Amino acid sequence: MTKTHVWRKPDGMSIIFVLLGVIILLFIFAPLLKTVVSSSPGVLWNTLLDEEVYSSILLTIYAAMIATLVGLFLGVPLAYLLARRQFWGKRFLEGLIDIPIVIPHSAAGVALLFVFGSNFLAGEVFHTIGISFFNSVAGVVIAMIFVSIPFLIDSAKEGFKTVDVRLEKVARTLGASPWRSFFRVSLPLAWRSIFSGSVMMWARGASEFGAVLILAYYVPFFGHYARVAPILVADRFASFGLEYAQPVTAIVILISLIVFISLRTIAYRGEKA
Amino acid sequence: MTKTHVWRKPDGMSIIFVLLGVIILLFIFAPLLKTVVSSSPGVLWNTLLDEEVYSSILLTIYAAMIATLVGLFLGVPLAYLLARRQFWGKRFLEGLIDIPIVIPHSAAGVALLFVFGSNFLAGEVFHTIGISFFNSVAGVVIAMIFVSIPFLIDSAKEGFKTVDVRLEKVARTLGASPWRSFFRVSLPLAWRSIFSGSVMMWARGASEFGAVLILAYYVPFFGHYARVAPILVADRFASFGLEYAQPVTAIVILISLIVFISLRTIAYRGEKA
Amino acid sequence: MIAIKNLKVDLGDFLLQNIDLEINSGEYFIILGPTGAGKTVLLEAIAGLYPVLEGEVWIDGREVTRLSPEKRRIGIVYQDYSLFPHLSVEGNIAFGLRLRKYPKASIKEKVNAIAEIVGVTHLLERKPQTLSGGEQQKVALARVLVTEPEVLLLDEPLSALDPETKERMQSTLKELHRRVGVTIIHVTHDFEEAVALGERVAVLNNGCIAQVGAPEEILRQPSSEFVAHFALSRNIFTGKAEEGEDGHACVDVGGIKLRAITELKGKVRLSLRPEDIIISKEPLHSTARNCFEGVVSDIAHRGAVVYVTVNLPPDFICLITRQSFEELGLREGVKVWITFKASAMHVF
Amino acid sequence: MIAIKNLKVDLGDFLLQNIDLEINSGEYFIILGPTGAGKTVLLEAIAGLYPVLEGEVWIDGREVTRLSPEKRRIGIVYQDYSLFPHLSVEGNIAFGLRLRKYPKASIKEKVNAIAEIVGVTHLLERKPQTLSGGEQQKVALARVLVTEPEVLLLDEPLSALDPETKERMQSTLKELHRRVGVTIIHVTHDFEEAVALGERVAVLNNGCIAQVGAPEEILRQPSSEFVAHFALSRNIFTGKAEEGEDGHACVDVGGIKLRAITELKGKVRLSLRPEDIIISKEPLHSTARNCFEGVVSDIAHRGAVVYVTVNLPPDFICLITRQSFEELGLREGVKVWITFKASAMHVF
Repeated sequence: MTKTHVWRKPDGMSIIFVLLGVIILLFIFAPLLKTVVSSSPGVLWNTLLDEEVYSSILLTIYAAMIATLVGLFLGVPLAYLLARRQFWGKRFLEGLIDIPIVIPHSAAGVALLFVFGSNFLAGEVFHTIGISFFNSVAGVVIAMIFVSIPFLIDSAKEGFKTVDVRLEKVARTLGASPWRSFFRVSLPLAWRSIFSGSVMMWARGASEFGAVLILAYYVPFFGHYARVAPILVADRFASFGLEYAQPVTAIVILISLIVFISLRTIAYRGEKA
Repeated sequence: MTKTHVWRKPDGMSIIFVLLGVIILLFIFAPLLKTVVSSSPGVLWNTLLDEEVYSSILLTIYAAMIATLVGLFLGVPLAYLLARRQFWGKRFLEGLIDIPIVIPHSAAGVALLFVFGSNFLAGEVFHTIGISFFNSVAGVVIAMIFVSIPFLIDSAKEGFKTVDVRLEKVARTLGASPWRSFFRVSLPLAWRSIFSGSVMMWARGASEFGAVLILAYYVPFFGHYARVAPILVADRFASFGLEYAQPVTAIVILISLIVFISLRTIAYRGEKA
Repeated sequence: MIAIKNLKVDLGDFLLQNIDLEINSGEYFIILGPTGAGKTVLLEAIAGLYPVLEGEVWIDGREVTRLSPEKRRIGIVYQDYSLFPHLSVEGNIAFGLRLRKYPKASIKEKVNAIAEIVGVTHLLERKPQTLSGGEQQKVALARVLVTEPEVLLLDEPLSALDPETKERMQSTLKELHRRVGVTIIHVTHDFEEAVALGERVAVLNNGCIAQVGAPEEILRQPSSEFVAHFALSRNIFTGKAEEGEDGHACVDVGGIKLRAITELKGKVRLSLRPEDIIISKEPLHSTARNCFEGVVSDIAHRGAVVYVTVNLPPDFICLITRQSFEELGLREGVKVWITFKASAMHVF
Repeated sequence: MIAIKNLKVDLGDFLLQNIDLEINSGEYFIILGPTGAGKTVLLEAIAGLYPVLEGEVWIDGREVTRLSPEKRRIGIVYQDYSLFPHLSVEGNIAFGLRLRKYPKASIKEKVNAIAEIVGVTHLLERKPQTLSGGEQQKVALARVLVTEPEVLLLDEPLSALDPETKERMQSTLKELHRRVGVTIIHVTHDFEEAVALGERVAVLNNGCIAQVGAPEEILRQPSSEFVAHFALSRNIFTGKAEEGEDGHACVDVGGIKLRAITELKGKVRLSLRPEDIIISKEPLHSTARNCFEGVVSDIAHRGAVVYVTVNLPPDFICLITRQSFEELGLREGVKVWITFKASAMHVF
């Protein structure tokens, strides 16, 4: 049986709201779609085989992954503390964590260089153990962490908040140390939020342009020199114009979409809507 | 009376989690702080008086504001629909709205140019009414909207979700049309989330570098030519190096922080933590 | 008159269907059913707030099935009252009038008048969050009554209140209905509430209407096991209350006069729980003020207890233990005395 | 033995303070108090889950105030049971054993043994979300009992259950306590529950302990108005139950034998609501199985009703209307008969 609702004239507000919604969705997707379909698959494939392109994509994926792993290690504990502890100035601190999202990325790059550049404090410390951040993969990673870690912290925090603190308390009385209670109860129950935060962090890191441009424009990567994909796109556009930049833009957008959508699907698989 | 808890040795996990949290906070704030305090107030003041700097900052603030207003007009209705209506593929659509966050910004710029460039469809339509997007303030605005509107939509959606739908239903039976019910009940009750989403959108728009770089690098603005602040920072760094880029970076970071923190404070004023 | 014809509504898990109801103007109508039977959705469908699949809704001879809710002149009060948290009590009550763009003075006057009637005049400046449940309830009633709806829908209006407030609000509702004369459709899962307030009751089960009728009809002639389950455990009588001796009330229920505790006069109903009645072979002289002779007319065994119906007339249903039952040697036709305390009766 | 010495805990709005308690090993101890009196926080402070400001907690002669919760051997069951949603019932019960790294076979054996005792053997493969409230309760008990705690803390364990399940779980708790012999501290706001289960009761009000003692003590000698408010409305007796005539039970409560409906034998307690007692000048012959002569020993007026204490001995508190009271001409020292149905008594 098909359900047929008794017909009622849709009210004016619904119609206008849907129209405005369609405009915004078109505004977001028309450019992406147009860019992706403007090249034939053959051209896209040849572009992908261009060594400069594929090493750039590999560098981006790799560096964003390292950034996300570091983010998990450093950010999840902070997220847990923010979800569980009450302390003076917490609301302010939570606001501060969003700041990397709103600092101009080029300014963030300059600021990072001020600390991690080889003739500055943190930079020198790392330099003695052989890590340099200027024009190196480590620099790409640092820039990515900076701009993307708020997404992971916020999402993990919300995840931990949904875990009833009594479950942890019960685990403690059953004999679990704080570590055990964290790894056996809190973490498994918050994993979905942590994972989806990681996906956001990874994707946001991979999309970073400004901070990476300043800190690590051109970096040695597995015997070659490479640029992250967002820089490659901008360079091709600056050097050769729109037409020539189009195929590599299409590839970068496609890969972003495919990875992001499939990871999100995994994150929400089996969850009731 | 001061409250003194019976002393218990803090457990190892808390100590380590706090340490990791401090590392991440240091990582975020040390660069910003160092950049800001490295110049004397006098140098900062002189930098601010540099015409190139202040017109750049005005352009950034102005364009981000226009972008946010457009975002409110187009995005809030969509947020309302997403909060209230159930439809097939809604979860997928909600995921799609986050895509501008994860698309490399330079690629987003290229993609936008593919639609809004003067020899492309939308660009031509607007061209006939005298609006051009390539190297114009309109282009800056378009780029900012693209990368920042997800923040407003997500926040407004969460805000509308917290408004009990029965309040709207009651308003309807009391004689309110859908419009009246929206403006008299839903909007006032969700305003805090919408406002704080607007702050995020404004700040994120003002921080945009990659997409603006591609679309509107240098634009006519009140009789002069100007670049948005993130581009100015990157240009000074590229042309003159770290030392010379530092004061303008400090100014841009300071202004971002001041505006962001004060608007956030307004948004949460009077709310119980 | 409200007519609901063959209404069908999608509840997600199941369908509300074959709903046919006629509710008279000015009637206090109860829709009774267990939680999750779709009672709230039925109300919302009547108000135009929930889409219907099939069927029609008529109010006073005009079909409103396709009319938007703001044009139906149907008010609704939800279980949680749904006061606007951003408005004061005064702002809540005036909401509907301001929408209609009444002059300011007239709004003020109407708001004060209705506030007086429901008794919230002293609360007008307060915010809804600072009110107790009973007060919120009254404000919600004032807010909808001030717009003079033709029909008032009440969605479990008493279930969130503590027992004492509940009783007071029952009287308030009854009083309001008398004074304002609006048609009321009141949804509840509480049989006692249905009996106390309803002129007619529709029993809703599993998305269908199981029975419609006066409370006594539902009680004495349940059309199904399901309805009987709601009704079996209660003695309910209609009678005429008057001043008795010693200042206590006396209720004539057709043949016998019951001593009861009540301030009410005239036509009343009263209920009596079966377990509050003592059966004996001889009359008892005690603090229990009611003692009557009757004939056992029906016996129903229920495990360790027995339901004995004693006809005076009317029928009284009594609950006794199996041991007492056997000791008394009860069977149909036997003469017995029944005794119950005046305070055991609920008069309304 | 658990000793709590001068405990002080910060509840945010107010302080829990001057808490001094001694609870014997193997005792079933009740902490009784209204909602929001800080009962849960007190339990958490005992378990080491909530920071204390001052004072000491001792278990069996060792001070544990500074000990972390996992080292205290104190189990807790929360009101909502707090089962781990990502583990099966079996995984929940085995949680504590797996932490202790017991061999697999031994874990399996212990889990099965405790599942048998609480009666959840058939549920081991299920996920907690699919269980009813009563089942979740049992699993929560099994999960904590399998770790053999010295003390078991129960936080309003019955308040989320429907009345029927509640009664069954009361028996289960009593039975478990008898079999396992663990010390239990059970928090509740329900006086009847406290009386039904507790060997001793501490009444908590406003962050302080108002009274500690056996349930009858709390009842007969309330130390304050507040405690009396909890206790006044109940008749509670301790007695010895034995087989009576005709197969029904007979409970000797020191002097008089009450006819009751119960399967229990030996030492029992029973409660009787004051409003279930009829007072008369002459003995009544009726289905009510209990009728005794006594002397009015106390009269307390409460508006339209009167509490009359009748001493047989023991004292029975009866609730009658003011009209009945006046009609009977009651005053202290007058001889009266009291009558109540066997089924009106609750034996436990």
